[in-house]
Amino acid sequence: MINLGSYLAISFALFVCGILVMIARKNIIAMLLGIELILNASALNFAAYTKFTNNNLDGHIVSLFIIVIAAAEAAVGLGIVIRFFQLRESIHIDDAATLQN
Amino acid sequence: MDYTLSTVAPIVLIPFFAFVLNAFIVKKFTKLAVAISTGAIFVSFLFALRIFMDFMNVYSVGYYIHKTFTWFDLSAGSHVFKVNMGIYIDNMTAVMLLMVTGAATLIHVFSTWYMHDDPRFGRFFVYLSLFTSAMLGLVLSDNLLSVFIFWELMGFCSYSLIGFYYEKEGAGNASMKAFMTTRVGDVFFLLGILALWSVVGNVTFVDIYKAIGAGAFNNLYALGIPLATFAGVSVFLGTMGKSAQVPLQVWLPDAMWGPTPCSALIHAATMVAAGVYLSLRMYPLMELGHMLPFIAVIGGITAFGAATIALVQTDIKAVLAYSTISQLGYMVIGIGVGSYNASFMHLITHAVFKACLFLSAGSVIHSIHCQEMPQMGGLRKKLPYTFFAMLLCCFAIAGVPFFSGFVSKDRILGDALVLALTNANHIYKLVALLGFGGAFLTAFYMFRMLFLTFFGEPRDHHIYDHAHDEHLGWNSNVPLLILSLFTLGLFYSGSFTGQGEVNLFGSKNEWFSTLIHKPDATSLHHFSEYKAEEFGSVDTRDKVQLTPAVYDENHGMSEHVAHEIHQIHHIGAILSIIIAFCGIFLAYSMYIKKSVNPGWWTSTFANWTKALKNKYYFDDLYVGKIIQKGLLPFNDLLSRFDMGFFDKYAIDGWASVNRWAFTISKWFDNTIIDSGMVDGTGASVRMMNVVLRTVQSGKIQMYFIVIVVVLAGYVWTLSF
Amino acid sequence: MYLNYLANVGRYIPELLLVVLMIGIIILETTYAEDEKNKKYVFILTCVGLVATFASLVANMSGKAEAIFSNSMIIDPFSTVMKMVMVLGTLGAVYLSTISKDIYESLKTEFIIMAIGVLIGGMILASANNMLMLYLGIETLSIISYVMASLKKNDERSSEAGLKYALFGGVSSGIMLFGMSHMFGVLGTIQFSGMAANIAKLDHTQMLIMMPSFVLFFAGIGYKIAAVPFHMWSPDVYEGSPTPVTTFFAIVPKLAGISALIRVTMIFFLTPSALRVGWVGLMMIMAALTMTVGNVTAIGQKSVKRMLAYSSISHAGIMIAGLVMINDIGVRAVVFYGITYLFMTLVAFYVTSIVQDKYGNDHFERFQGLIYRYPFMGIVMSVVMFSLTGLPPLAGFVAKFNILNALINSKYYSLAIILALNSVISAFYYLKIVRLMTLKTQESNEEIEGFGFLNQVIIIVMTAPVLILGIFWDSIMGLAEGAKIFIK
Amino acid sequence: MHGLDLLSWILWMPIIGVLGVLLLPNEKTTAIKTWALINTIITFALTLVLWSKFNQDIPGMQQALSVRIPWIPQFHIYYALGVDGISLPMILLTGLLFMLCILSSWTQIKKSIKAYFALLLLLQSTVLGVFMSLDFFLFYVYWEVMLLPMFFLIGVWGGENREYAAVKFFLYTFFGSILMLVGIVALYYVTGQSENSFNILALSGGKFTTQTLSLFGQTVSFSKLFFVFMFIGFAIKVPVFPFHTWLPHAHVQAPTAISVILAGVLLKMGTYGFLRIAFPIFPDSAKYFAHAIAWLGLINVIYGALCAMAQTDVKKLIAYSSVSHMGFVMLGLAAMTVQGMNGAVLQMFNHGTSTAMMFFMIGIIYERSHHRWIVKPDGSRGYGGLYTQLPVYSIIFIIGMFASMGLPGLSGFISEALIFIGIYEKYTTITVLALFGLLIGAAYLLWMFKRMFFGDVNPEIKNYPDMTKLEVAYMVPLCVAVILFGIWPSPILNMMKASVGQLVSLLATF
Repeated sequence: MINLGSYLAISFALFVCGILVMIARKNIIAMLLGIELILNASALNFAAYTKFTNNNLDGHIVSLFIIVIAAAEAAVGLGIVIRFFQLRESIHIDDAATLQN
Repeated sequence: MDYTLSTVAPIVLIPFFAFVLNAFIVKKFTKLAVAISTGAIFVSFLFALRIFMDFMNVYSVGYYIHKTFTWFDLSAGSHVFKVNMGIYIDNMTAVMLLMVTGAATLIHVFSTWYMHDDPRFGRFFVYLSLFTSAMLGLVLSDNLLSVFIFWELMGFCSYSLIGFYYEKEGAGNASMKAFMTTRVGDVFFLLGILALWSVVGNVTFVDIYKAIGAGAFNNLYALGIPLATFAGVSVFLGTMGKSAQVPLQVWLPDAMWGPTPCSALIHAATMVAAGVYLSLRMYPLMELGHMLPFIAVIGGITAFGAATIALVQTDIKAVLAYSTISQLGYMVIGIGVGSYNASFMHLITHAVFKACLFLSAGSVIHSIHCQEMPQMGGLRKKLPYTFFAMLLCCFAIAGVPFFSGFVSKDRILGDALVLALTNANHIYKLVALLGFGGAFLTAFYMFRMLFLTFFGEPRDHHIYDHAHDEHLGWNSNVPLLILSLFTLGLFYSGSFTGQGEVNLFGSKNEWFSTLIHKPDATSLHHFSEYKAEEFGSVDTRDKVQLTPAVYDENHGMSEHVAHEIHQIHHIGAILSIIIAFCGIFLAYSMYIKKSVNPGWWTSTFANWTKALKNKYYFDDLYVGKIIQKGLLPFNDLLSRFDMGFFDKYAIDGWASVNRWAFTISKWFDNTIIDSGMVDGTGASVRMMNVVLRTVQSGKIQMYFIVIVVVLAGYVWTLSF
Repeated sequence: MYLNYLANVGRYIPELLLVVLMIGIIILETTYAEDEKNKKYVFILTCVGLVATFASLVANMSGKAEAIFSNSMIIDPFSTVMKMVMVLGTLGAVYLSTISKDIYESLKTEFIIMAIGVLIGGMILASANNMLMLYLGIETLSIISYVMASLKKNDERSSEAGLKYALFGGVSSGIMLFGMSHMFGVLGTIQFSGMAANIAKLDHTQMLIMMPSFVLFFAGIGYKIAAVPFHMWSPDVYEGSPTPVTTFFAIVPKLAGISALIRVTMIFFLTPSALRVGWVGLMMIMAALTMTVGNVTAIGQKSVKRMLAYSSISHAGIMIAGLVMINDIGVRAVVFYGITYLFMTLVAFYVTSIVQDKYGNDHFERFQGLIYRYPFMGIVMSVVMFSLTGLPPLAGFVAKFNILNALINSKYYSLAIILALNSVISAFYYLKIVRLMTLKTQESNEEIEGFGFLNQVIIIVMTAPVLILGIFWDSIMGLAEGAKIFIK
Repeated sequence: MHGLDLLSWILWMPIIGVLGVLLLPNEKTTAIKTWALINTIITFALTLVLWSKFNQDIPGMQQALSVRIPWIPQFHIYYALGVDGISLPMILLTGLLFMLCILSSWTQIKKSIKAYFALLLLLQSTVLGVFMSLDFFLFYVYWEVMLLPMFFLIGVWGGENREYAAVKFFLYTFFGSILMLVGIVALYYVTGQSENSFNILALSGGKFTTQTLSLFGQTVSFSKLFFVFMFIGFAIKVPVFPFHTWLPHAHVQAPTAISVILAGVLLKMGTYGFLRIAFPIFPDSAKYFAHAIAWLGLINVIYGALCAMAQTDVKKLIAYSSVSHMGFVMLGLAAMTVQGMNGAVLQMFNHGTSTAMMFFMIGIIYERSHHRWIVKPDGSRGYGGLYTQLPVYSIIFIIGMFASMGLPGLSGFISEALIFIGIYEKYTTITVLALFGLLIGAAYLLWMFKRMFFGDVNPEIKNYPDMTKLEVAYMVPLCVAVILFGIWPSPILNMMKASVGQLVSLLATF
């Protein structure tokens, strides 16, 4: 029986995975994907909560918006990554460490 | 007569205004300035004489003048605090005034001759005026605070006068030494003033006497010491500084750096006298504080020790300087053994003959431009008047009968002897011993000086031949002769021997011991009805009311006791006469008859001689050890600590603390988080997930880790 | 019934104006791109538009506070004042961009366009009344900011800054969103007012969920206002991106974030609750950390721009400190602080940017003996530095005084003392610049063209408030006083 | 009407001077100097008028002269000025010293004259503001604003190590005063943000004996905590022992006129702060900490004197002597008796004149020699034989030196004597130890004097001219003050005694 708990568990797993990707992967594209994971985790949360506890549409709306914005963010992010790649011939995150205090 | 601003104040103010005026005009009109100072002091002498005469007319122990005015007043609301200044004249003051003004006048006159060729002729008189006015102010003061003020002013004057030849390095040292050494005493004197103030509420002499009489000091303590003793010791330390008692005597010999007349002033009339005068004024306090034995011993040591040092001095002024210290020692002994009047008398007599001696020495130096006795000799023919004056003074200081020194010193020694024989406290025996020994030495070294200077054959013919002959001159040697005249005993005792057999001034004989009122415990109650008057108000007391003083053979003691005392006094007198003549004879046989060879003594007691020549190593101890080795290095250390350590690390440290924080945080970022945490997480991740093989760190990922960790931390703290 | 969505669109004119302006400029740009002199027109148009927006905001001030678009937005004096400040900041940044050499001529229009975009986002954020609008505001703000950060196409550092900003922003907004989702789940609505109402009825387990979710939620806003530990992007981004952009970032997103934070705090935690305690504690730690870390790190910097970046972090910390007592005095203080902060930051960045343009870099040494070359600039810069230090009678002091005031009013003595000591630490590096400018003689006599008259005039005009607000701050205090939060 | 009252005139006259200086063109240096001089003379004249209007029987503030105009109504901040017996001597001193400083700067300042005089006048206004303001906020503003001109005056016109000194001075004082600010605001709220919450007079009287507050978790007494804060704030200015190290730097680096102002007036702001604010507002804590303050004062006296003795830079020596002398003031304050307090205030005034003399004299000789070594680092003597070479200079120097040494008949003595009389009743041990300060004080001054003035003429100083007419002109007033108030202190004492008495009786009730 699928209940709220399982949804939350999945979303939490997604969230953790996203964070771990952000932390551990060195490939920038992969990191952008990590962001997607995190966003999706919350989107899933919104949907699940709406379904099981709250009987209003807020959650659905929010998750829709999340999808849109995730797309926009990914677009911008990729653009920047491309620019970065043009300049450095690399999408390795460690090459983005010239700004040091 | 009424004692108001117009009759007393001029004694101080005329010389002071002379000083102020001269300070401005001295550069242009030197001669005028000199004339003004000398005239000023002479005028104040006349005023003093007037007062003295008045007191002699009244001739009563209880006669006094006490005028006060408010200097400043801090009373506000419930708090009452006002500081009064005023004049207090009793017989003692009257005599002091006469002595100071008289001696000062003669010294001024002499200086017009002595300093005449000096480039800073005028300036010297400026200082002299300030100096004398300060001393007069001190004598007239009715309270310790103003005493202290003038006392310090004198310190300043002596500083300027000793450093008068400021291009000489030595003068600078000497003047600083003089000021600092006396300053040590002064500071304690101030402490004493504070202590008295805290009890009495002001520091007027009379009020202090009243307080003591009323037992206000009973079971009061300061720092665990009985307050009377505390205050007494502090005040007496002031005396020790100014009157050059051991161990603060070091400055007085160096005071010779000043011109000779100013030495005369310092040694005779003003500076050193002030110290003893203070102790005399504070006698009740000393008595109350049970300090008399202590004082007596200090005096004894000073009297004897200084005399021994004088033995080996070859500089004529040095001999006189040490004789001064030793004579001051006698005065202090006098205070210590309770012979108040005699001590005071010795102050006066000594002032006179010591002034005379210094002026004579000055005249000698002026004529031969040399101070070393070994190079003198036979000057008797060249300087007859000076020789005559000096001879009389030597008799006086040696304590030959019919001379003032005998009258005063003999009484001090007599009283010392009395205490030595009768008093339970055996310390007085030592005091008496030192006293008589000192008397012997005094006689010896004074005549040694006399013989070396004036007798025998000239040892340095070059100097001798260039010495110009002395002619009688109103300002060159007349002052000496006048002073030497007053070395006769009868001016002080009214009789030649000083034992009151011969009635010279009718009933006025023994006026010193009759008029001067010894404020000891038994007689303090006299002061209970003393009262001060506002300045300017006419003195209304009808002097006829005052009971004239009469000379009491027994000093108020019972016939029997007085008889015993007199017995001892006579013994003492005879003893001191014998001693004096022994000393003179020894000197005679050494330096005239040459029957005894001084060289043998010096060679036999070589170490002693060395010690004496080095003044018992006091200077080495103070300057060499304490200051050079102790104080200055400590100061260096302290200032190094202050700027080099405290400021650098403790204060500027705070600036660098921030930098540390900055660097540490950086190091934290790079080392701990980067390598440690990132790789650590990486390891855990590797175990978790095989997909992530090689784990590297990137700066931004480090950021994420920090965020995650912090968030976790927050979550943890907030929710559990 | 449907139309009443648009009933009070009149209160929304400023934002709409900006959108129109943005579109207009885009059209202008795309049509006359190659024509050189339309740059001028673009600039003029922007100025006109922004001034118009400002005017309409002023108009809004007079109207009563109300919630529009079915409570999704709130137009209240507070948000309006913050918007005004943001508009002014944008105006300043836009002018700086036109004179700065740090942006390629060809991209200046783009900068303007994006700046307006960010401004819109900020305005949404300032008056957001539900989670969605908040999220939209933050994203609008961020996404455009990423591009702005990497505006220097051919500069590695710039693009790297953009990259970092993007990744960081993505993660933190994601985290925030995750927190939001749980809050929504527990509280059952995304309307702030509704959520606030429901907080009271939570049981223990729900509380256990709420606490972490609030923390996560705070991460999003905290990253916008660069509160420690979400600040690490900001020095890099500030340094990497062109100076006008840095200026812009230092003002608009920060203030937007602050205003959002204020609104959230005021709505959720006005009534005492277990959450409030936690939140206030979070805020206090955050404020203390942000101040201290910002200041301490600023000391070691070599580049003035970077130093200003860190100092702006510490100022954010001070503003957060104005929130811990959740009352109007605090809000008033923060609003006033925002206003003064705007002018001080603008002037500081202007001078820095111009110096940087003259000398190629903005290291401290470049400022040596500035006062002997440009007395006015030197004086102005020192004034601003002293003001940032918090020395009377300058605006910075009054602002700090107000924050202290609010803190001590609610008995937060410890935080007050930390704040006080922090301003001493800040004196270290602010004085450093003043010292270099005034006490040192210039290191090189190389001849370089001056600031330019107009620029000097503008800078002095912008400094005037710093002086005036220091002495006659009564009226502005009145304005800030009026900037009450409207809760519906 | 408000704008035209005397205090405001005195306060704003220097600002008028600043504007005038700024309007004058750069190169018209004489015009600038003359204008500044005239301005300061007018200010001084106005302060004298103030003295003439001053009714010395009124213990509190002179109602006739007070000003109180709202400044920030919603915070109850007022532009409130007033003068009483404690501030009047300081105001007079300020008026006098700045006038003389303009004269001394006449020839000594060579670079960017316009800025210098503008800042100097600004400084005067701020200092006057500190001494006049009755509104705590206003006081704080003036207290802080004073830092800016000082920072630049030391930093731009100072010696070789000036920047360090300037920054140090700034940070030190800023640190102290920021803590004071916390105290001010705290008071504002403890008094319930009422009409009088920033009104120093209304605050004073020991209204805060019972309040407590929690700081980092501990519960501490309100009064004690903020007394300590304000103590630190003021102690740094005085400076009291652990906070004194900025003084030598600042003094040594600052130009002559600024050292004079620093030692003559600015140090007094610290002790004035105690008298006007810390003691009246927290009398209970003042009483509580009195013994500690006395010990600190003692440390100042001894420590400063000993450090001074080791100095070979004569200006540094005098700087340390100021530390020592301000220690006496602290002792007088700690005594909290009518003698001690009056002595302290009198000492503030007298130290102002005497130490100003010393710094002026050092500046004058520095003009000639361009170094200040008593003994040069290589061990050779820096001066020597000045007495022979510059007689007039030496005489005036002697007066100043003995005045600061506390020779009776010169101003220093009476104040020190009063302080001692005051402190003896309370703390005998401290008195005994402090007296050694007098001893050492005499020692280092005389030693310096001996090394500089006695002995044969050092060939280096052969060609030094004696004091010029201008220099004599600005030394004479100080000599007169030093001697006059040494012989006849009543004018100053009568000025202050009522107010001081009031303060003492306030302290006595706790």
